[in-house]
Amino acid sequence: MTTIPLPSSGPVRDTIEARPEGDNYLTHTRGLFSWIFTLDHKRIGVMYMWSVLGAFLLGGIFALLVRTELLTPGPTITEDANTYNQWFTLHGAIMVFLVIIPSIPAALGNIILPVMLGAKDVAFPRLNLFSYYLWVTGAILCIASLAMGGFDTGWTFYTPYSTTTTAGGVIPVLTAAFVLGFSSIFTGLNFVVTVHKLRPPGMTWFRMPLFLWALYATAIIQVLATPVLGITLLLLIVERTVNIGIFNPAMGGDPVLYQHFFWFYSHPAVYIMILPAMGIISEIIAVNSHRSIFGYRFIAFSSIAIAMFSFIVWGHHMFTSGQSALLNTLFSAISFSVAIPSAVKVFNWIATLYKGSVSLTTPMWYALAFLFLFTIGGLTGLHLATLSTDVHLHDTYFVVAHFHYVMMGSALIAMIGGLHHWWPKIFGRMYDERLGTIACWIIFIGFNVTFFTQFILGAKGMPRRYYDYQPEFQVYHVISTIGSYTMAFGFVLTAVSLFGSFFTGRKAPANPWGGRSLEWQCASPPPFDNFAKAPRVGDCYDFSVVHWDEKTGGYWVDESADPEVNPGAGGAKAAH
Amino acid sequence: MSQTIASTHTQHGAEAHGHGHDGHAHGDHGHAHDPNLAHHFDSLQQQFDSAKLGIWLFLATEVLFFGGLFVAYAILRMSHPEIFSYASHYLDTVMGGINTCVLILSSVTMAMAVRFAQTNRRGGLIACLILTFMGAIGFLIIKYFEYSHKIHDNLVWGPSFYVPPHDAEGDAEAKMLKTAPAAPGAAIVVNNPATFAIPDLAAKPAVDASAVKPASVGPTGVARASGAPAPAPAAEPAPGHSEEAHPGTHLEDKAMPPNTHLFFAIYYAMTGLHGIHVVAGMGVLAWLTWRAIRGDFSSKNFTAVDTGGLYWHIVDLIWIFLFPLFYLIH
Amino acid sequence: MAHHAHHESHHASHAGEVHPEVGHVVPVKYLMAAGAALLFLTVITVASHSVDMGEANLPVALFIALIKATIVALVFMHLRWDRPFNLLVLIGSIVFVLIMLAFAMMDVHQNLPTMFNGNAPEAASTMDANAPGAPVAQVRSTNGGIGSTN
Amino acid sequence: MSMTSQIISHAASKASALAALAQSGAASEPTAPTFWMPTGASTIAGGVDHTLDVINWICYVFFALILVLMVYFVVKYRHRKGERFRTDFPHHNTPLEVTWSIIPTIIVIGIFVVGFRSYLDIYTAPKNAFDIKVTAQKWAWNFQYPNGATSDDLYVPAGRPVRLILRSSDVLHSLYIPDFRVKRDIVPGRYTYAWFQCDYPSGQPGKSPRDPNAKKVEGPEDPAQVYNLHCTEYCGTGHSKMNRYVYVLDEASFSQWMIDQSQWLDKIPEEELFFKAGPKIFARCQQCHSLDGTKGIGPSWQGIVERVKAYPNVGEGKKYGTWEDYVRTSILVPGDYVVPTYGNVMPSFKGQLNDKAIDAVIGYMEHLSDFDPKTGKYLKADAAK
Repeated sequence: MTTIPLPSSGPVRDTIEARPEGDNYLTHTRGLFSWIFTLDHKRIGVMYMWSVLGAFLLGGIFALLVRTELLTPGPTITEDANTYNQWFTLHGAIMVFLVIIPSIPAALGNIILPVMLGAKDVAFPRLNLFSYYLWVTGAILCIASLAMGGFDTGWTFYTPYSTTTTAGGVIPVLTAAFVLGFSSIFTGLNFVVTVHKLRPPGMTWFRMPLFLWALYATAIIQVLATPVLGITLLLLIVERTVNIGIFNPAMGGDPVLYQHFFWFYSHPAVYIMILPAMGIISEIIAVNSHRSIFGYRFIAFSSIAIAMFSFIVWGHHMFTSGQSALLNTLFSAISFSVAIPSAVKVFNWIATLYKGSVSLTTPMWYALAFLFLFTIGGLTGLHLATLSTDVHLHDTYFVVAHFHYVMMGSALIAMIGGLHHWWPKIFGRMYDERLGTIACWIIFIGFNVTFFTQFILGAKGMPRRYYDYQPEFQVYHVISTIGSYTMAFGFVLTAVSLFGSFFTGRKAPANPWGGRSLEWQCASPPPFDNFAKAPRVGDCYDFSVVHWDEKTGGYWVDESADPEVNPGAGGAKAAH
Repeated sequence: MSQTIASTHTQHGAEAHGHGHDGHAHGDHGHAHDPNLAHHFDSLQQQFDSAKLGIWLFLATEVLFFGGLFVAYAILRMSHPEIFSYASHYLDTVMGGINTCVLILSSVTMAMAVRFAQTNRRGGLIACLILTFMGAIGFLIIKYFEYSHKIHDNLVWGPSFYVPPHDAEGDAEAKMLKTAPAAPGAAIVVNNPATFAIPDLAAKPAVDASAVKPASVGPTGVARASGAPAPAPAAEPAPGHSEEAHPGTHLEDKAMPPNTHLFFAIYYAMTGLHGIHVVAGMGVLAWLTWRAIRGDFSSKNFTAVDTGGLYWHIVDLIWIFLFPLFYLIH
Repeated sequence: MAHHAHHESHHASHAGEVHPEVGHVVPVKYLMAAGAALLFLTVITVASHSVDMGEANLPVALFIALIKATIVALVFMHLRWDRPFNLLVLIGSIVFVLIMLAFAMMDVHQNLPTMFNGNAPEAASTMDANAPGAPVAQVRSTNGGIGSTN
Repeated sequence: MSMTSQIISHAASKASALAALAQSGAASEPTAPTFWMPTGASTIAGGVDHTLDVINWICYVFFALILVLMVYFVVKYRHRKGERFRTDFPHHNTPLEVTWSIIPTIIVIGIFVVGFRSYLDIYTAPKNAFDIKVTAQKWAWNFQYPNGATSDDLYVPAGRPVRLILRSSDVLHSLYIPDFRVKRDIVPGRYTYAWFQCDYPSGQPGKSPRDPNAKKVEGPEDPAQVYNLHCTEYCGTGHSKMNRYVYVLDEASFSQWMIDQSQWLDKIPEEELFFKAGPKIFARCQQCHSLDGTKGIGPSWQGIVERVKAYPNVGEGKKYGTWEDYVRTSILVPGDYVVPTYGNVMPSFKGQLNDKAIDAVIGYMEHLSDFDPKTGKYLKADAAK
């Protein structure tokens, strides 16, 4: 990878002051239409962010309804088991398809990726906007399905139940998931091309921040796995409308084939959720411990490794589902292989703290919470990848707890951490860090109370998706519900601290945390085309040239001292 | 790869300021020094490579999209081999073969079209695009004849495959099957008062096994058990009305293996989806032709033709596999 | 930069022709040859169908289809001259389809003995009540029901 | 614990348990519930629990390790604004990273092997297994024994391997007995199998845990006597109601029970069917149908006779000659005429209820006024005596 020598002119802070005061992507053009028809990746990202957060609120409400219903065995707030079934189905479908999958790549990724990469925009801005409106369509269809009788299939839409249930909202929600799938595909496609083709000179593969590596790996999964979901849902719709019978055992079809299809997408989808989260954590930990991330290449490669492995382990969702013993064994063996790159990442993050200079900012607290929760989520994965124990634990609350630790405790916590990390960059305002940290703690505690009890419930044999349960389980359910209320309160506090920043927050400096990657080199909020001059790319994890600046209340990067940018400078630093 | 980018990379800090409203900053006429270069690209090469990679990734998604159906096909053929070897004979190999050739020829013209665009031959480009379009139409016409013939012979997917056509029973049944899923009847939620006045026939959910049978079968089946009057006709096709039910010849064929409808299910699923792609391709071709006539394309700006062409070729490529898998089973 | 190398060679081959600064122009003779080959192979496939090779028919047909696909991809779709990564994308997608195919088929193959045509008794009876040849439960319920003593 | 005391108290059971020991090698005593796991009452439970313990301990160790290091580093290398950043840190350390890639690899291989070995026990049923046919449907279980007897709860002989042959008559279900560590999905269109062996009898022969007439399913007198059986694959409204009990009887009393169970209906004279058999069969229907007019998944049975007679298609020369004809039809072919506003969700009972059973149901409907709509108790019981 040879790179052309770059003209070195003064410190990069020039780029920050290089444009009129107050001219940024938020203010550059005005009016509603300048948002609706915008092609600026940052604005699209912001629209995504608000929409996803809205969906998160909705899904959260359903979660609370479910938890409240489970306070007592038998009826609590609804007499009708079917209503309960619709609640947990909606909670699952909304959280998976509308929230977690688009949350990091489409919302934060859209805002940050091009800036971090040093590009002016993503490769296909129109496609980007289109994918956002696909998301909106999907969301509307999802809500519409409620009006049309709701759906009680569980978010997995297992046949033949999903094709025979009398609930009227099934077809709309299938269509919704189908459309959302394409929204996700186009985002991924955009990111792959952007990372491949829009890297500025000097931004070689191994200078890319790890968040970009993670997004790249995610994008590959989105492009390769999601179409299979598309065709599966299409077949399901056809099955339900014109009775085609491919999944219908009554007509010689094969319901287990549906499960193969579904999990061929939905297992990789789990990594669509977690990989970008890992990327964010790499960023937050590196930036807040102000030292080079430990074992950069191992982390980068482990992302790709996880992405590739994720396609050949889907069968571990089907150990009890009539899948052949041989395949169970194969899938179990391969599933364990995913554990290794994940473990490597965790160790590297821990090692990054070693001899670092750790400042406990709000994002950092979220990152530490992530480490705690992801470790539990990952380790309990071992129980479920193991054949004999999975037979006992499958489809019990143990599984529920496990994937909440991974999807929510890891993916969503990381998403919120990332939100706090880049909030000043996105909106140019600092939030109340004390309140943010308290909220983080409350969420963290509430989360563990909610879901750790569910591990016990599951191991004791409480099946999932139960409206009614044996009295002896009640105590666990009560604890769990209390935890969920705590968590909800924590999220409210988070919202307060973030929205408060618009009113009481001080103006954010360009680089509040002392980051080194490119997004910290342009103003906050960034100008609409990100960089006045093509940025000069240094080692994004070399913090020796980052200095605290009292007058801006932030950090600044002395680019000229970085030998990789400015060979003249005699900065003493180990090259790697 | 980044080497290429580096070498073709041009610094243009100054122009970057030049953009006013980001709405048209991205348009085909975004850039000060080259109308074909969008503002966020640095060189035509970079823009072209991005477009190519983009369309190829899209084609990859198409491959996986159809891939799902190919897997379904493989599974069904594996669990019911007899069906495939039996039912394949109902397909018209000649028509299939002709269609294959039509698609191949249209691919050739498409490739030529790209070439003409690259070499500034507007006339040739328009001619080839139109030829390709004709190819698409030809393909669909032949497909139409194939489909209509099969549907007339009652060679369709699902339960209606077994419904003797052209008699009251069959029509009623077919009608029910058509309406049932779409009707709000399928939308009945227990305890949903909104659906009170719906006729019970439509009230049956789409794929419920019992919705699948002619209305008369149920009671007769039971009546026999409880010694009530003999079954109504048309439950089993009596010899009398099997003559007039001529189209459904396969129903009289005792050699027909169980579940034969599955072959036609997957047949219509795959060829149908492919057909939809052909229609979409026609849309693309029409758009390209229009732009070509408007004179948008030149050796400097032919990416649209190129990518559209790639899409058309993948449609052809998929058919190349569909043809032997359905028409040529021994 | 293999890409540009080809570029030069074609400048040589057809002089006096406008050439784009990006992309690659495929010479007419290649396109025509490819088209002819495809038509010819189609004929071959149909022919091979008429001779009974037993189990071999399917693989043969698929092999020919594979060749045809390769021709389309390399010539019509420019992959022969395009950036290698685009080829990788295509191959990659096919590989993933094959992975899915392999595992799914392995599973069904193992499970074939446990499967029976038609679903539950009532579904089966429903279906075979419809017409001859409709799926019939090969393994029937011997369930006498409550009170039966046999 | 109660399990063992139970066993000691029943000499008969104990004796047969020992007999069981004799014929099937080492018997595994039910294990006490732990913090994580419930009682392990089957022979395979030991292996599963062992595997779980192994994994748990690995998890504890790694979790503790990571947590301690994290906290320690964060505290030790805490940075305050203004301070210069440390620069004495290592950028990477390949040997170390390779090590902590290899150690997890070895560990997971180990876990896989342990899990696989115990899985083989779960998967492969012994040759001499006692077969029980299981049909799952929305939302009830039907267990059928070699002599044709059927039951709603699962009764199994102690001390010999039992193989369940699972089949679904509508959608996916999954049979799960936590205390046996047994779970298997029930897939329509194919057979699936599960097996277990429980060496120690529980519960008392023939003594039903609950009043079959009861509207709500109550637990047995002594919970320790029975094991729970759940459906764990989501199957709709009644999913969480697909819970039954498993009774492990010693060989002698089990075979006796089978005989009684297979004949109970035949023993009842026609005229007593409706109040002896009717309520018992209704136990299968009460998931969806009520007696007191409350609208369930299906229409209530209260006043059903009059309602049905009023149907347009019931009556002389109509589709159904008599109301009995209609009821019989809707039991065997439910989709044939669906009462408006109700979905077509009822499974067919063809092959599960024979003519006599259906007559019992019809009689039950006819005399419904003689039963307490809440409890389903027969009010004229003494009069009948």
